[in-house]
Amino acid sequence: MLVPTLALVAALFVGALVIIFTDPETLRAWASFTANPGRALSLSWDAASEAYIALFRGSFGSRYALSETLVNTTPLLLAGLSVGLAFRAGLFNIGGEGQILAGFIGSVMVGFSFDSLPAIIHVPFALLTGAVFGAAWGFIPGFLKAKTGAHEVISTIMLNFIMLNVVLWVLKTEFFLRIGRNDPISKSVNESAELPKIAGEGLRVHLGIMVALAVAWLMWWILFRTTIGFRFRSVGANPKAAAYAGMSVAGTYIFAMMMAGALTGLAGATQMLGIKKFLSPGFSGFGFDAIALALLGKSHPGGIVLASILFGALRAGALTMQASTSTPIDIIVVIQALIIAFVAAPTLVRAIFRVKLRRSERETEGVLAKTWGS
Amino acid sequence: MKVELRGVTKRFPGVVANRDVNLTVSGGEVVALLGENGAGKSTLMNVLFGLYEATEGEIYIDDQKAEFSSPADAIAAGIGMVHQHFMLIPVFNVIENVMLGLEETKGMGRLDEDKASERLLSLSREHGLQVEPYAVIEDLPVGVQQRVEILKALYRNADCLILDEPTAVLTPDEIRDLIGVIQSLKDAGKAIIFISHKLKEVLEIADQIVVLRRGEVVGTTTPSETNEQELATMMVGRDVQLEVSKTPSEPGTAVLRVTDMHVRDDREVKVVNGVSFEVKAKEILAIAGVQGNGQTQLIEALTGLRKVESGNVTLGDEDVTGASPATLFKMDVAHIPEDRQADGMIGAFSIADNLVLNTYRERPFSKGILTDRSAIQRSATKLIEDFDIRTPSARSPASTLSGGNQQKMIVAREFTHAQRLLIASQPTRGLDVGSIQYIHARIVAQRDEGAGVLLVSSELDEIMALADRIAVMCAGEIVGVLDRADATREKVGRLMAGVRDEAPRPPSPPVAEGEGS
Amino acid sequence: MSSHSATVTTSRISPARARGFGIFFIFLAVAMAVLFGMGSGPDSATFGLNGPDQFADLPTVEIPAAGTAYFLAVVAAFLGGMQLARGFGHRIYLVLGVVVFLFIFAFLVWATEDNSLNLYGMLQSTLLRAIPLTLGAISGVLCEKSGVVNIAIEGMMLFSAFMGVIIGSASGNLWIGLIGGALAGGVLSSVLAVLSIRYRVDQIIAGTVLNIFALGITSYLTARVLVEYQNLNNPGTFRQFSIPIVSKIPLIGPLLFRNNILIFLTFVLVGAVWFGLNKTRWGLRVRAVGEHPKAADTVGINVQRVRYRNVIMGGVVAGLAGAYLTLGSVGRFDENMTAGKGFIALAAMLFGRYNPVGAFGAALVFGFAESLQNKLAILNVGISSELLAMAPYLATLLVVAGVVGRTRVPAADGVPYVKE
Amino acid sequence: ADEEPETNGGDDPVAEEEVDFKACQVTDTGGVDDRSFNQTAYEGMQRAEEEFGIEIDVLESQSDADFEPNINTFLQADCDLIVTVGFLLGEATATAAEANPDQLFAIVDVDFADEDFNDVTYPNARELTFATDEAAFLAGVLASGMSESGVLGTFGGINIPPVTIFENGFEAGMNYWNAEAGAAVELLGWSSADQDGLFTGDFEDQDKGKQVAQQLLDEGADIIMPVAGPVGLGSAVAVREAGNASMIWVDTDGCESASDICDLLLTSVMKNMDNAVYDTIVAAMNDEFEGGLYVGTLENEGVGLAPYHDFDSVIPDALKETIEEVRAGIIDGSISVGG
Ligand SMILES: Nc1ncnc2c1ncn2[C@@H]1O[C@H](COP(=O)(O)OP(=O)(O)OP(=O)(O)O)[C@@H](O)[C@H]1O
Ligand SMILES: Nc1ncnc2c1ncn2[C@@H]1O[C@H](COP(=O)(O)OP(=O)(O)OP(=O)(O)O)[C@@H](O)[C@H]1O
Ligand SMILES: [Mg+2]
Ligand SMILES: [Mg+2]
Repeated sequence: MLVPTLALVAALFVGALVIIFTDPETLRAWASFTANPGRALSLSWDAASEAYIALFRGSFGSRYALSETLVNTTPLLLAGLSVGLAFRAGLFNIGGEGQILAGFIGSVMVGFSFDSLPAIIHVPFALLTGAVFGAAWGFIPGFLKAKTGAHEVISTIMLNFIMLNVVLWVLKTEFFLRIGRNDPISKSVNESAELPKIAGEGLRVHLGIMVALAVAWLMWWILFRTTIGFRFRSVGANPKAAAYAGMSVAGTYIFAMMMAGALTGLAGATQMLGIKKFLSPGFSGFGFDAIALALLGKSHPGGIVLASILFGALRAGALTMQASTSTPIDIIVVIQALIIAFVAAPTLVRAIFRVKLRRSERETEGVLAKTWGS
Repeated sequence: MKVELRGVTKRFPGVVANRDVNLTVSGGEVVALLGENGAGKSTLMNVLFGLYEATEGEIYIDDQKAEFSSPADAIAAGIGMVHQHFMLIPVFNVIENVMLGLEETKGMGRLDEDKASERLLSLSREHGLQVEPYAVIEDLPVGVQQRVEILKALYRNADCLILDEPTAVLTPDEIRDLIGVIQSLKDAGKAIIFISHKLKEVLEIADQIVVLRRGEVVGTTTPSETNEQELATMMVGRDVQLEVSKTPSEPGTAVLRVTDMHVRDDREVKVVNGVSFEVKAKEILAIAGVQGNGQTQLIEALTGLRKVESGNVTLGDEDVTGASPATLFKMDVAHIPEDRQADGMIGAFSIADNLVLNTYRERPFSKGILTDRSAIQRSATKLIEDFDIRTPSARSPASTLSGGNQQKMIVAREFTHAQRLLIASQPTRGLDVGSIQYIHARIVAQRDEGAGVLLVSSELDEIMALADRIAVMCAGEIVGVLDRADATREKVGRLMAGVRDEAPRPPSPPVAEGEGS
Repeated sequence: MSSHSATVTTSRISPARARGFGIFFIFLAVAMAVLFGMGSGPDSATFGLNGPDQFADLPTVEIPAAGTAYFLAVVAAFLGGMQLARGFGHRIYLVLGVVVFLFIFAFLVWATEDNSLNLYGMLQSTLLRAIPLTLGAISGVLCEKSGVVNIAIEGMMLFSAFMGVIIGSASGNLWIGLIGGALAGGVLSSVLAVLSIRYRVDQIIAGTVLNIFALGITSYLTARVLVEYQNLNNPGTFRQFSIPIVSKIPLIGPLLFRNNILIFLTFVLVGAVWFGLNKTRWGLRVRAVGEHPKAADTVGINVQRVRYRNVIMGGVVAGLAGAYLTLGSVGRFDENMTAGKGFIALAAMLFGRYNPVGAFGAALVFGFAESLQNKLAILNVGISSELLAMAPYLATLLVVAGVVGRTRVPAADGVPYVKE
Repeated sequence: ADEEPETNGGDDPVAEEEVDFKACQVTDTGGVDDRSFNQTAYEGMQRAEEEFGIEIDVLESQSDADFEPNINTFLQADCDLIVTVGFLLGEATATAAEANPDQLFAIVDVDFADEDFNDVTYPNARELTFATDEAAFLAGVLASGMSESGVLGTFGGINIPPVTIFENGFEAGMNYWNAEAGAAVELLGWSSADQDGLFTGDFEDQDKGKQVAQQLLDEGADIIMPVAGPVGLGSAVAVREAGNASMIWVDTDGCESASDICDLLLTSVMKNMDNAVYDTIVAAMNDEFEGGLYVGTLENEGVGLAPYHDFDSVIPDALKETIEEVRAGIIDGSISVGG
């Protein structure tokens, strides 16, 4: 925990420098630093501290803020678990965006198609369909890798762009399109398919966060307590040895990509049924963050939970920061990158803070994709 | 030239690999370095070659103190090394490998392969090391690769040559050749340090023998003053039995029958070409042959790791052509793979997990889809004790084991499930005498309990020690099958080199009865 | 099992696969006859072949649509038959290229029936679209041949596109902008180098970090700086110029020899990097480090230095790719204007088998798919624009899955080298 | 909720005059600098700020999950008017308008409707929509009259109505010209019959914008209308290199929003979102705010053609007159732009 915490501190510090030195007023103050050093310093302090206080207020400062943090955490967590799971099986799933969109399509379809289903059936049905659509989209790169050796990094990137167009295309069909409207937005999911709010009407946090946490636990359990997980990890760590020991490497690749796709599809479904409610063109943005999350959480479900809460908080807080200071929302992306960089380079953080290496921390780090090797 | 190591100590975190080692070698002299796995031989040589920096101690070249901070310094001082694991780049050709780091160029940094090739060929003639300069390394047999390694050192004008386990992968003939080469290098005034686990060779070519144990020099002697048994004892620190005790075989019915097998390698080259043989219960059939003659692919095809192009494999009465490793496992086939680190284990996993790599889905290690971690742990603890795997804990990552112990771990895993057929590829490659003796005894025990054993080895000693019958493989074909009683080292060696001077027994169809007598 | 699959030069084709190719060719032939032959009316397709400013103009080519399709189908079928009968051996990929080309050409003729199409324009557009992808892919080649995975091409391109614009505008000098853009790529890649070589951060992580960072910082600074100071976003573009005489050769003259400096530079780089990697001492050492760093170390090569140098060079080339987008093409920056080109460059690198020439070829394939897609939309062939937009991606997917199979990766790619 | 948040415009000197009015804008995911509707709407806000010293504030949305919290933030921030932009915000705005009857809203490009496509209005929400095709029709006539090659080109970012409405109008204008003048001008890149054509796939990749324009030029087009935001700026490079071609800009007067390409612009099809937003602010300030639908037309100058600027001297007077006639015809209903 020490290193990630210090990494966060370091990232926020560097982020503060970016905020300070791009704020026009503060910059002017620095330009006349010699004349009035106090003013430059106090303006800098104000610029950074106000931004960060707002960031914190918007993420943890109130019930509303907490709810928003969890709202953002939900899809991030599920998508992060997907990338992490694939990493464990030796696969690099950059296809999150495409699979999320697949999940959107699946869940919105079920969501608006049935009027008279009780929520207790409708919600799980819609979630499941989202997951199945995601799994189907994940199957393709898994299958191609297993059968032809096509590298999943390329195929998933291509599939993202393809899915982007699939969404545009379905949004021109009668079935999806709102009656009488020609804006490319689909019908909205029926109320019976919406994920129930869990903290009262004023707050957006919905059942999806529970689902996501349960899935995180489930993934931990599968990975570390079941024979399936053992197989995944074996294939991920040494596919040759796994094949030799009688495990089907090709089968594992396909299965793992399908599971990963299902998780991202579910991420899409929870977002659709909990927040979004209708399908519209464009990427969701969660799929790319998910890669960072899995890396940050070292492909461990527990780590991914913490990482996605952090990122959820940054996303939620960014809105408040934008609203109450003039800091553009994109600074959050910069801070996210910095956090990952510092977490990934513990030696760098230690060097900065002059922390001694602890024996336990010298142990091997999480399993990650190392190369293109197919 | 005279090279001296004085008081060299090398510490790794938690391990002292060398402790206060002194060693001297002069021009025209061969010093053999002996020791168990992990005794510190490679480490010591890496220090001399500038790959590692000694924690304490000094190196003197011709009585001048030398500082090697990188191999470049050592090379400049005239030291050359042929590493235990070859330092050749598989996709480069011979010339490229040899001149790497010391390239001949013509304008604009362009490589001048022809010029380098000339120099290489003249060296090659001088020392009797034949190579084809434009051949790609990965296409070459190991013996030739080793010649390239030696040439690489000579190309750099090495006066002192370190050979780390150079004979581990060679055929008897190649070993003969190598000994000839060493002799010629010695005559040319080179100083040579020779590392080996094979006591016979050491006694044959060394002028001086230095024995290391746990990083320390425990004895210095000469071939005339000592013998194999004494050296073995000195290395291990206790008495070891060099010969496996083995009763004659009483072969039963055929367990494995292979007919007219054809297999291609990764590059779609046909490397197994119509191979037929059979293995009976309670016998050890050894496939002898120089590495790279198709044995690897043959075994991969037999064990479901590679596509069988054509041909038939039956196990008992069942056709298992192209069966998956999992199917074979269920049919009680055990397999010790050739490349233990790449195929046999998962370095990042604990020893306990590695011990259930193929049984994790069976009781008691799992119930339904749940793994039972305590059962896995218990079984591991027992196996570690039974098979004498040296490790602080079953939870340690397998990658922290020494080569010999990694092999024991794999053997432990493979020997614990009931057996019909054991396939063992190069089971003792690179292991020290103690470990070899242990694994050989287990293989024989397995046979005596009723299993058929298919042993693949390029180690003639191993073949002679274990086999009941010997099939020799060369260029993708079985060029002869001999009974142990008829087999001499010479005969097998000649067959390995592809010389069929006496009418070979027809490799197919297998003449089952005729061979038993 | 087959991670050690063949290098290009020594690959051989198994009989089953060879048969597969033959059948595939015949399948394409039938498809051509049925879809484009029977699908065409009696009219002709007209193709323009002329670029600007040539010695003499080539005549406009007018060919009967149906007849051409049948003729090309026969040629493809013949090649398929040859393949089944005796096989083309290792030249099969060349033949495959020919057959696929025939198919696409037949398709074009079908689409152009009763219409005209400027083939010159299409080739030029193919080339121009391939330029940033090629540069990006070369950046990847430089890094990965030395053993460092670079998935941050996208980020480097974006960052240097941005810096190129700012520096170019501020200095009022395109050349300074170009150098600034290239250096910006170099700066970002030295971060990659330090993280992955010195701190041994997983290289995929390091690359991801840079991608996120570049997107974040450029968007942030666009919002903070460019929106307010619009004059910082107006550096102009490099003008195209003609190489005398050769640029007047019909078709290929204007296509290849009438371009701006960055495009010529790309041509030079493709050749130079290929030559450097394969024919020079530098290249030998780089490849050695990427394949077997320890072996390189034992012959006295400084592995880390080679890697630093290559990664930084790679960054500079990615910087040129980014600068091309702004200074060489459109002359201004906008948020996320790379729009995934860095990733497609990555695909081109893998598809081109880590060879600059191959990568250029792969980039051309991608550029062609994109041009074709637009051309078909212009010709209004009745395929929905969403489906057409998928075409380049589908093409890449199919090519990666079907034709290339497994690419031989530098053995030590992505593995930090730890020296005691 | 009581605290007074600082705002973007807070430190602007003019704003110090303290008119007690605050207008707030929530953008869609394009952001306020999208060179398209978010930006144009914001320009209307800025104009009101300059002229009356009102306070303005803007929140960008990173994903569509942000629409609701951004609107909520403004609901807490004492905004007198909340302007939302784009069809993606339709639902969120309608919900907020219904739940907060005392809060004024305006939404750009959306006409509220319920599930069954019955029109819906809220007294506190103004729906600012635009008959862009009317103006594009004029551009189609102009381009047809000006084209030397007789070939026009257009392309879009993605195939969505806010984009294609320009192209439909453009084609209709061309068809009108062909019928009236007996000409055979053709349009590449869009077919109203198929409602499909040439698209770059995003609103970001300017290089693609350049290539696509080049391909249109290659096929003979000499006047190009890109409907793809900043991607069109890439097209300008190709048009400039071609030398003998020109462009038509959309949304805003390109001579103002992208002045460096003014010399290439025949005209611009203006969708005066800024005016509509500005007018809405003024109405709200004067307590004259009315909910319901506003359609910007040629008649009310909610849409229109920009001045000809550099081409003013090039365009024949006869053509200018024809365009004025067509404009009048559209306004009085004698000419239908609906194809
Ligand atoms: N890089 C390293 N880091 C830590 N310990 C090491 C390292 N290299 C070697 N050792 C340890 O040093 C000791 C000596 O190893 P070394 O490789 O020199 O043995 P060896 O005599 O060559 O054995 P073998 O016969 O198996 O080749 C072993 O205990 C080994 O675990
Ligand atoms: N970082 C490390 N930490 C601990 N032990 C290590 C480390 N690196 C290597 N070793 C150990 O050092 C020993 C020697 O490593 P090396 O790879 O040189 O094997 P080797 O001497 O060639 O063995 P073999 O003779 O079996 O091939 C092995 O026992 C290995 O487990
Ligand atoms: Mg050793
Ligand atoms: Mg309405």
